[in-house]
Formats: sequence, C-alpha cells, structure tokens
Amino acid sequence: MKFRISLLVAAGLLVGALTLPRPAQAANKKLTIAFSFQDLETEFWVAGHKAIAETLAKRGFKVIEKNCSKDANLQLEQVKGLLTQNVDGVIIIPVDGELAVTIGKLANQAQIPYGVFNRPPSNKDAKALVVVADNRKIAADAVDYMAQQAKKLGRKVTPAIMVGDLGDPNAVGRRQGFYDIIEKYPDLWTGKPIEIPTKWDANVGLQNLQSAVQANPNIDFLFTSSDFLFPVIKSVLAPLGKWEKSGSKEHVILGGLDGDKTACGLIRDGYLDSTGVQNLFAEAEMITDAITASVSASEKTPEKWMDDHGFALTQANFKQRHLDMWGCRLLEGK
Amino acid sequence: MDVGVDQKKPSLEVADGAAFQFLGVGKSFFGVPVLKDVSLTLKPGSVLGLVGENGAGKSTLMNVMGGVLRPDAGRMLLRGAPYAPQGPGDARAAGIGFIHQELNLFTNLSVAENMFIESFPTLGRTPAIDRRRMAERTREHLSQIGLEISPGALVETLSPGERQLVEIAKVLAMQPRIFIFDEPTTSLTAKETGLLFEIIRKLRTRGTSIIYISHILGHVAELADEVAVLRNGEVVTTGPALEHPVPRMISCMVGRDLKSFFPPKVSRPEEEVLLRIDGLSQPGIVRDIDLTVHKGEIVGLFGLMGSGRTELARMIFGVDRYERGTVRLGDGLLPPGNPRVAIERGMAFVTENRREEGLLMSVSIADNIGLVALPEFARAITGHLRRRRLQAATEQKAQELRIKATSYQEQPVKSLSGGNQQKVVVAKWLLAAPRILLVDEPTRGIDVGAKYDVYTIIGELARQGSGVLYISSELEELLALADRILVVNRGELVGQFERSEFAEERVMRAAFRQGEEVPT
Amino acid sequence: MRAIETRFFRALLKNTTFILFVVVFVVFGLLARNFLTLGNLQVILSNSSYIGIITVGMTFVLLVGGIDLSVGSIMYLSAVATSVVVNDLELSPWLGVVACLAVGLAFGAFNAFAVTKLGIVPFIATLVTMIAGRGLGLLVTQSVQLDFPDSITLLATVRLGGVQLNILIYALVVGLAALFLAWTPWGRRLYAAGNDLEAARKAGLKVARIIGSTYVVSGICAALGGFVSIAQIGRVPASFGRNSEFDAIAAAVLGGVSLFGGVGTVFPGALLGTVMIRVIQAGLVAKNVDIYIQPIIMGAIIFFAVLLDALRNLQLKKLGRRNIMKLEA
Amino acid sequence: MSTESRPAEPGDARGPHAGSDALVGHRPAAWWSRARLMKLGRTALLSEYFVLYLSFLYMLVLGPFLPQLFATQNLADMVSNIWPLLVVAIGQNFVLITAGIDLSQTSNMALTSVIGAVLVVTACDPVLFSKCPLWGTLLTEHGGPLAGMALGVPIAVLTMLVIGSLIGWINGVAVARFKMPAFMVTLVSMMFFSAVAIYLPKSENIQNLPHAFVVLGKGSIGPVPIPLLVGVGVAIGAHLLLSRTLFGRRLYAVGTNPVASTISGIPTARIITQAYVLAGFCAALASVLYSARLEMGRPTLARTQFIDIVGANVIAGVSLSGGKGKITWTAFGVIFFVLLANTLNLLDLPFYTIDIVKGLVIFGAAFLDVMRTRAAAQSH
Repeated sequence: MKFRISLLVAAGLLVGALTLPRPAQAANKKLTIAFSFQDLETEFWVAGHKAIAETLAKRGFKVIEKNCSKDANLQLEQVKGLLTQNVDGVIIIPVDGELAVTIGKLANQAQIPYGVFNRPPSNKDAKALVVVADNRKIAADAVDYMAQQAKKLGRKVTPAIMVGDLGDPNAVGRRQGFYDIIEKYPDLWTGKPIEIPTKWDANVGLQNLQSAVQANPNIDFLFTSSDFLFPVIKSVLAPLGKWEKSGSKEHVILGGLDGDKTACGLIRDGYLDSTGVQNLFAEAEMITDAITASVSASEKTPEKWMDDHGFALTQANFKQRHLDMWGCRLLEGK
Repeated sequence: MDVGVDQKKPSLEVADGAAFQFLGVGKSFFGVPVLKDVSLTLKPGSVLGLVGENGAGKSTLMNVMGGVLRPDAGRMLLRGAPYAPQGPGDARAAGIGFIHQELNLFTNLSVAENMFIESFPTLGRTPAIDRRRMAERTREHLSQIGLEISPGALVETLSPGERQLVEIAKVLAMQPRIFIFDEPTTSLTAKETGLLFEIIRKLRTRGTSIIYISHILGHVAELADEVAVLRNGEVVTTGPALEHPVPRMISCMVGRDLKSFFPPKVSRPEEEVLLRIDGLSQPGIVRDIDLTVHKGEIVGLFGLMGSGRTELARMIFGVDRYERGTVRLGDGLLPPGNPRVAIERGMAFVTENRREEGLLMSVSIADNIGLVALPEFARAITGHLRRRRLQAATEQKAQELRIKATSYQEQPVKSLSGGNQQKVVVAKWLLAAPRILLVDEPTRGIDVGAKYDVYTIIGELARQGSGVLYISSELEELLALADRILVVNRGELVGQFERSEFAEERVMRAAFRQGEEVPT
Repeated sequence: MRAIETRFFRALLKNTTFILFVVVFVVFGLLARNFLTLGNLQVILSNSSYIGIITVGMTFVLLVGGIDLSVGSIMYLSAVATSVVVNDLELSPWLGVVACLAVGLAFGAFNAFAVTKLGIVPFIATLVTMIAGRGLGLLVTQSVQLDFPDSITLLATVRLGGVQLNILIYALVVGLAALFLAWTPWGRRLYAAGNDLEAARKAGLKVARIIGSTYVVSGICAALGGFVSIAQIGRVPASFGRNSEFDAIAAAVLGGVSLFGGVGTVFPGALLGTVMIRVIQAGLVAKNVDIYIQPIIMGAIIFFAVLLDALRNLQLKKLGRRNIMKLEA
Repeated sequence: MSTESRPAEPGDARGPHAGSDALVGHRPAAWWSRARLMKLGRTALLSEYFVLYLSFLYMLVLGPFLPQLFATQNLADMVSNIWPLLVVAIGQNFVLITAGIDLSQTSNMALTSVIGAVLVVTACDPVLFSKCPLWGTLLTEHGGPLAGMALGVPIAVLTMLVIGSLIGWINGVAVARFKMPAFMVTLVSMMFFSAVAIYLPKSENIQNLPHAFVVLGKGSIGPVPIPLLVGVGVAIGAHLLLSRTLFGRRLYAVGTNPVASTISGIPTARIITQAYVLAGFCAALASVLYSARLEMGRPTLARTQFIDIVGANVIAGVSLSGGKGKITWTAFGVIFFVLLANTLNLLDLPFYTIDIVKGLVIFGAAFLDVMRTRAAAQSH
C-alpha cells in the first residue's frame, strides 16, 4: 500500500516535471557569469568579492553568486550545478589550488570559459584564465622590510609570527614567506621564531598572543598572517607600553598581510612598519577583462596566466603607493 | 475516539459523615471501560483495604482520586462536599496524600531537599533556602516514623527501605486528612514494615482515613477495618474486614475459587549436584556462602530486603564480581563476572526488577522472549537469523505461559500487565532451556492468578530436572514450593531447613536473629 | 583500618579534577618560562573569562540533561546587535550592552520554546538556532567585519583594585550562578529535574519552565561572554564565536559536569575545567611547541582527563556498592 | 532573487499540512472520497516512507520555480552526491542506535584521505612536502611507497578502511569499556585526529593520485557509476546486518536497555564497540569516494560535514536516545538533505539566506517528526 503510493507520487511528479515549461532556456538574453567564492569571513575576501561582482554587473552581466564557506566538496557540487544552468562563464575563488584544477577540468568538459581568482591552480592540467597573487612572495616582501628595520637597530631581535588556520593554504603560504626571510638573515634573530596559533579566530589570537608575550616579554619583531588581527595586537601590546610608533625605543617591529583599512591607517600613523598587499582591484579588473573578452569572442576554453606581484606597503613607500592598496582606497572612500 | 460513558445512576446514596465517597465513578480509555460505576465509602479514622488483580482498576481509581485522571461518569464527595480535582495539586490541597508504588525521590539531592522540593523554607523574604530550618523540620518528620538518618544524607546512599520511608515521611509532612498507600511494603524490610504499620495505626487513631492497596493480602487483613475488592473495574464486594478473610478476598479477586494459593508440589530432588558454591565472599556484602542445588530441587533462599540475597544471586550469575570463593556448574568452574558464560553453561536469572533489568519495555513481546536464546537461532559465521524458527519458538513459549496479548510480534511489553510482563521475563529464560534457574522475587507486585501460573511454571521446570534457587521474602511461597530453605541475614547463611522441618516461626527467628522482633 | 584507606582513596577520587588541574599547572610551570607568575595567572584568568562565562550557561543546560549548540551563533548575533546600537545608531555603550543581552535572552528563549513547547530534542533545536542564527547575523552584516569604538574596547582596560574588569565579571557570574544553584529552590529543582524528569513532574514541579530557564540563562551568558570578548578584541569578523559551543561543553565536562544531567557544579567544577584548558593552551604557546603538534597534545591531555574522570566514576561506583554488614552500624 | 526564495522556504517549513494535502491534491479529487483522502494523508504522515514523500513533494513544489532541477545533468549530479554522504550517514546510524554519537567521523575521513593519498600518490613536489614529517620515509619525489605498484590502490584503500575502523575502535572502547560519554570522547578524537591529519602533510593537499584511485570516485562499471555500487552495496549490507542478523537484534537491544541486555547475556561492551568500528569503517569508505572525486588527499576533508551526517539521520526519525533507526530512514534522510543542498544551490538565493532556509527546513522536519510520533502514540 504505502509503497504503491510513493511510486504513484514519484511517477506523477516526474511527468509533471518533464511537461513543465523551461523559461530558463529561452529567457534572459543577458549573458550570465557564475561566481563561486570560498567565504566572506575576512575583509579581504569581502572586498575581493565585492570588486568582482560589481565590475561584472557594471559590464551588464547577470551574476550568480555562490558561497561555499571553505568546503571543497560543496564548491565542487556548486560549480557542477552552475555548469548545468548553462551559464556563459565561471569565475571561482577556489578553496585551494588543487581544487581549482579539479573544477577546471569540469568547466573544460562543459566548454565554458573558466576563470580562477587569487589562488594559483596547483598545475596546468585545466585550461583557465588565472589571476593570482603569491601569498608566500608577498609575505616575504613585507617581512623583508621588517628585517631591514631590525638591522638598523644593530642588535638581534626576537621574532614571532601569528599563524592562521593551518587548514587554509593562505595561512600556510604566508607562514612560509615569513620563514623564507628568517632563513635569509640567520644571524639577525635571538632564537627560533615564536609561533602563535590563531586559527583565524581573534579570541584565540588574543589569548595565545598574551601567553606568548608573558613567556617572552622581549618579543620585538611580530608578523601577523592577516591584518584583521591588529586590534588584537594593539589590545595586548598597549597595556605593556609596547604599542609605540616606529623609531621609539619600545616599538615592536610590526608586519602584516592583506592591506586592509586598519593596516592603512596604522602605517600612516607609524605604528605598523609594513603590510603585504595584493593589488586586489587590479586583479578584479584583470579577471573580468579576460573573461568578458573570451565570452564575447566565444572562446570555449581560454587559457591565460596573469600575475599580481603584489607589493609591500611600508613606512618608506607609503606616500607613493598607498593608493594601490585597496584598504587605503576604502579608507579614503575611493 | 469515543468514550464509553455509562449513564447509570449512582447505585449508592450519599452517606453523611463519610470522609470520602466515590459515587458511580466510570472511566474508559479509547472506548475500553476500566472503571464501571464504582461506588465506595471511606469512613473517617478507618483503614480501607483495596485489593484486586493487576488491571482490576485500582490504580486508575486512585489516579481519579488523586486528580491525575478525570472520571467520565459519576462524582466524588470529600467530607460531603463535591470534589473534582483538576490536577494533583488540587488533590494535595484538598488534603489527600499519595504514596505511589514507585518512588519519587531525587537521588542526587539530600533527604531534606527531597522533603521540601515543592516548598523550600526560605530565609525571610530572600530567595535563599533556610537550610537550618529545613534540616530541623526534616529531623522532626523522620523521627515521627522512627527513622534515624541525617537530613543532609544524599538519597542515593540510602537503602530501598529507607527511601520508601523517606517518601512516606514526605507525604506525612503535608499532614493529609486522607492517606493513600499503593503497595508501600514492596521494598521494606520486615522491621521497616512493622514500623510502617505502627505509623498507619497511629494515623488512624488521629482520625486520618487511609486507603491501603496491596497484593500481600495478609497485610491487608491485618490492617484494614473495611475491605473493598475490585475486579474488571467493578466493586465486587465491600464490607468489614472481619467478613473478608484472605481466602474470601482471593476468590472475589480472581472470580473463581482457588482450591489453594499454591499448585501441588510436583518435583522431587535427585542426587546429582547441579550448582555448588564454596566460600563465596565479597567484603561488606556476603561472607563465606556455601550452598548446593541438586537436580530437580527447588532451594528457597529466604532473606529480608537488604540481607544480601539479591547481591548473592548477582554474583553467582556473574553480574557482580566477588573477592573469594568458587561457583561450580555441574563439574565445571564458572569464571566470575561473566553472565554470558553462565548462560552458555545453562544458567538463567529472573531478576528482581523487571523494568530496569528484565525487559526491553518498548520492544515487542516476541523479541523480548527471543533475546537470551538468540544465538541458537543464528547461522554460524554470518550470524544470519533463522527468523521463521525464532518466531515459531517465541510464539510457542508465549502460549505455553498463557501470556495474554493481542499480538506477540507487534505488541510492546510496556502495554502488558505486571503479571504478563513477569511471564515474558520467565519465558525469555525458559526458551534457553536452563539447567539452573535463579529467580529473585518472581511474584513481587503481580496478581494472584499470575502468581499461581509462575509457581506452576517453576514447579514444572524442576520436575523436568532443572535446579532452582528461589529467592523470596514471602515465606509462604517458599514453604509451599521449596525442598530446602536457606536463610540469609546480613550477607551470611544463618539457617538451613529441610522440607520436613519447615515451620514458619523457626525460619523467621533465624532470619531475625540478633533480637530484631518478628513483625506481628 | 581498611575503612580509613577507602575513605582516603575516595577523597582522592572525588577531587581528581582539582588534582589534575594542579598537576598540569605545575608541570607547565616547570617547563615554560615565567609561567608561574601572578601576571601570567591574571592573563590566564582574563583569557578564560569569556569562554568561562559561556561555560557557566552551558553548565545550567547540561544539568537538566540538555545541550546548547547555539551559543557560538548567539555570541555573533548579540555582537551584531551591539554594533547596530553603538555604531549605526551611535547610542551609548550601555545601551549596547542591554541590546546584547536582550538578543541573547531572545534566542535563548527561542531554544527554550522549541525544546519545551514543541518538544524538539535539544540537540536539534539548538543546532537549528546555530545554523539559522549565524545566517541571520550574516544577513544583517553582509559578513562585513564589525569594528567597535573605544567606548567599548576601553572597558577591557578598566581595572578595579588592580584586577581586570572582565575577570571581575567572570567572578561575579560564577559566584551568582554557584549561589543560585546551591541555595535557591529553583537551583535545587534544576538538579531534581536533571536527576529524574518523571519524578519531577509527579512532584508537581514546573518542569517545562525549569528546563526552559536553563536555555535562557545559557543564551544570556553567551551574549555576555560575547560582549566581554568584544571588549577585548574590539573587532568581530563573520566567524566570531564559531565552535565556542564545543569549547564550552569540553570545559564543563572536564569540570565534572555530566552530559546526562543532574551532576556537576559551576564552582569549582566548570571554573576548573575552563581554566585548565586555558592553562594547557597557554603552556603550549609559552613553551613554543611546534604549532602543528600543539592541538595534538591538547587533544591527548583532554582525552586523558576525561578517561581519568570515567575511571574514577567506575571506582566510586565500586566503593559505593551498598554495604550490608555496615548497614546497621 | 529573494522573492524566489520565499515559496521554497515555507514550502518545506510547514511541510506536514502542505504535505498531506498536496500529496493527494495533485490528482483529480473526483474519484477520491474525502475520507479516503484524510486516511491517505494520515497514512502518509505515519508511514515509514514519509521523508521520501516529503522529498518528492519538495521537488514538486519547487519544480515550477526551478526547471533546471529536472535537467538530466543536474539530476545526475544530485544522485552522484548522494552516495558518499549515504555511506558515512549509515555508519553514524549504527552509533545512534546505541544511544551514542560519533562526532569524529569528519576528522576520520580527513585522516584516512591523507593516509590513502600518501600511499598511492605518484609524485610530490619537494618544495611543498620536504618539510612534512613523512618526507623521506613515506614520501619522496617519486610519491608514496605504493606508487605505481600493481596492487597499490587496493592495498591503500584497504589501509584506509583499517585505519578508519581503528579510530572507530578507539572511540568504541573508550565509550563501552571505560564508560566515557560518547559526545565527549568523539569530540576529543575529532580534534585530535583532525590535528594529526593536518600535521602529517603539513597542511598540503596531496595531488597526483593514480587513475586507478580516481576511478573509484568517477568511473563506472558498464553504465553503473562505482560510487553508486558502493553506496547501494553498503546500504543493503547494513540493512541486512540490522534486520536479519544476531548483531542487529543485539544492537537494538543494547540501545534500548543496556542493563537488561547485559543480564540477558549480550556482550554489551563488544556490541557497542563494534557499532563505533562500523562508523569508522563507513567514514573511511566515504573518504575513499570523496578523495577520489576530488582527485586528492585533503587534510581538511569534510571539516564542516557533521551537520549533514547527523541531520540526515535525525530528520529521518533516527532517535538520539537510542534503540530506534533503520537504514531506509537514513537513506531517505540523505536524499532529502542532498535535494535540499542542491535546490538551495540552484535557487539564486543571496547566500546569507541559504543557512537560514537550511536551518528552518531542519527545524520543520524535526517538528514534523514530533507530530508524527505523537500521532502514532495516539493511534496506538
């Protein structure tokens, strides 16, 4: 009995479904770009997502947005779904480079132009339009400047790094960049760097930073893997009288990465020595240009590699370059 | 759902001066009437003994009185005034105190806190509990029933008997005008029982009216001024206790005349020893227990609540561990602390408490019966069950034991009456064809008819050559069934009686050595 | 003789949590530099404060045999509310606090409603609040991180008698909760309900209200804990409070609160649990253990602690076996 | 956009009533008597297949707004998403029946994924891996120890399953022998093994898996995709195990009343342990499927999946308090969840609302289950 009902229903449903009109096909003349991104939990991704979505919209595309909140499998399923919605192009901010390849292959099969934003596909198996920034290199740039400042002190410094979520490739890349510099100037350090886990969680960051400072009061060289932790750093250092402008004796050489609003302000005011910046807006421009081009040229599987070398915004080059940093532009409302 | 409201006029007139009256009360569940036109009168300052088989409607009637259920028909009078409680609160407010069969104590709280859980005394107008006052008043209440335990003691550290008494003290504290006892003695030691009876008599002289429900008809006969017998939701007879000696009560309850309480003895012990226990000891619980059970023998293990008899059985069966001593089944040693081996070697254990230890309440009768013998129905490696055989076997057992149910396969055990539940427990062990059967209080809280069946089953088992270790605190049972009676007291065997030398007071005296007086 | 032995043994068992706590503390004290200092003690306490406050609320829920998975999302939601009041409406921080607690109360009340009135199992009911709640928060903020003005962040720097404000708040919450549980009728009934729901109903206790109240308490504590941490970090990203439900439960259970209800205390129990976890984490950082190994060690220690607790309970049960021979003595 | 989201949301939030009506509303009422309809509605509500009906209904309600839903490709994807989740959810079901819970399945998947990949990976980049603890011992430029071996992949898969089961066994022993609370035990082992999974490859994903491995997630035997075979196989196996075997009966008994079970000679501890082992095994198996379809070993695999695993079971009426649960239920639950995810994905909802909708749907389903149990109790 029960089972017969369920079969009936199923049959009825399928019939109904198949006989349904399919507006999606005929409808929107508007070209559609699908945009799947990893998450919106930091200023950086929010800004990036905003930049791309808006540029695309400006150019008269319909944009379908998908947030996979860091879940690789979900992102895979999302893109699969998007591809079946016969979109005209796909841009993704992949959860990681490996996934970018897996998804890319699907896009190629489906003969739909495919753009990868900000994270390098781990190999070239899939044809894609790629705009990437190299976290490791940018981090290294920022830390290198910090190292230069340290040299000026003419003494050894005690380095520390606030590490992000070890499950997140960005965090890992930035940590590597930091270590590249540590190894570059072996005799600049008093000892092996103090590692402070944050799991990308401000609370965890705060707690562990405090513990670290307690144990090593002489930390005077601190790199944070993301700018969003600066308020935390301030709330720890300030009470210890270590939140001072560069040049002052108590100043802790500070570096970060992302280039958000806060960072911009801090460099301007002299608390922060340098922060690694991805040229976010340029990246957005590049990817959208590329995808639009290939869509209008109706290329199916375009391939192009565009690098955003990024740079370190520092006390030194602030005047000239601060407008290349997205944070500063947001700060000044441009 | 339609409710079988029967509109018969109350067959009893309002009696003035009555403490409480049911007038033509009726109640049915899903169209099945469980109370039909019940009319009863409770005189002030007297004890009404309410008896009847399980499912006769006693608890339903009491729940109607206690405000837990609303009657479909009839009315109730409290001291002549109409009484229609909307909930337990109303009953309590009306001065009706209820001692439920199962305890309502919170084991993680102290005695005092349990006493005042509903209305803590507070320090003045603050929300803070006035612990000192609470302790004092608790001490008073406890002393009233002669129970010397500290008000601060956690309930989980008390013995079942003590808990029961605390529960009683708790209700006493509300100084009810009417007092309902539902099977109050099931977990009391004889000493405590004696204590309780004194309390009840004291209450009666104070003019409190008491309804006393029990399956232990001896107690009812001993206490009650009036007796009312319920059967199938109807009052079969009611009147002075003197006109209702135990045999009459029984015949009214079961509707037919039982030639006797107990079936004729069919088994005779043989030479072969099935179970031999030597020097079993566990500090603080039992000491140097030696006993044997022969083929076809029923050994009665008589002991009062808390004498260690249950603990002893649990150790023999391997549920609990023991420090010294050996348990021999046939000629093989039984490793301690492993019920599975015990079962494989043909031992069975009908536990004292079927709810927690005996049954899967929400599971069907058949599945419960199949539980122990399950491996015998499973194929070797795959463990695949021969379900048709299993079903046949369980159904057959259920029928053998005359378990009353609509469907053995579908009906969950919790929907059965206590007696039938107990039969299910027995059935599940019989299906495994045990050579040694340990039974612990198998007839507790079940009705006369079911008791008779259980006795018959056990007797039959012995006749077929199994050995039975029968634990009970109801001496009559053992006197009737057992071939030998061993007496436990404080974890030691203190007496042994062959059937020839059976005599109530001798056994009792053994059980109550060290000057505890025998309850009268 | 033997009796004394067992009594000593029992006392030992009863206090495993505390003993373990001391051991952990001393061990790290010996391993890591300037660990056993007053300053560090304060740091540890102040860092325990926000999760500690949440743990207090969680303890209430666990005591009645429930569970609250939604505290993390409630933290975020109440933070959002605060920011709306303080940043967008530019009202006083005190109103911010009020709004914060109000939101906590509201969602706690929703949990209570779902559990007691609709009869949905706590696990699912609060799971839903956890998922949908965060979604709601993100809907409001569009997941842009929230920055809080000094008027809020300065609260973190306030000291009374040399003690940080958040520590005092924590102490206050723990104190109140402990008194409440031990000394008020409601508190005792909470234990009763956790011990035997049916009996509690029969005894005429307002079970639904009792259980409901715990979720409200938990909600408010979550909000308050959230606020304390906002004051410390001054900035709330979209991930704020994620997984703090697990931290809170872990802390409570480490402190000897039973997941089955009826057993456990806020003081010292939950407090010890919280601080212990903090001590371990702080110790690992102070010792500068390889960052990849830290969580592994952390997990191992907690596992060991729970194992110890379990063994102890088994032992206590053995010792607690009713003793017939001493019954009359 | 958001306007489109509306009908979807209440559509399932108040599923029950919409349920029984629409269930019959879609055929001409002429030859159905009202009473018959009511009866049908009730049967549907109380039936074992209820969640399945709900899924159909959900599709039906959404059909008009989501033609793509029925696009063959999409249906294919949806189906392909069912199998891995089904496998791991079934594992969870065993544990839930014992009144336990296994939070560690997610990190179990992550760890086994890493280990499996490490064994078979054909090549890895020293730049990425030279820092990781396995370098030189298990990992080299030329990949893992089993790289290129004839039976490499089968052995690797076997190892994954063994390790998965081992993790389950640890949980099981802790819960069954040492009487530790399941929630806590598995919570801790979740933290612990996830940490290990990230530590082994130092956060790096392990790529370049041999084709033979990838096939397990993507390939098909004849017309039948391999994951489907695995999923259906596991489902049938589990179903037989639960309903037809000694173990199954004992599992339910233990879940219903452990004390009575022990006294009835059931090796309670062993049964419970086995349940956790099965949970671990299933997790590892699912991990094979996921890793294969993602073509990599991921230390963060399935990090956020716990909600789906338990949610699918609970929605389908598997009780968290033990003794109650069937494989068919789990299967329906999984179908429902995948359907939900897929549609939420297809609907162009602003992504903030997705979680809200998801939450409300779970809420609705849970509430429905309460109603059903009450209705059932009434009719009993």
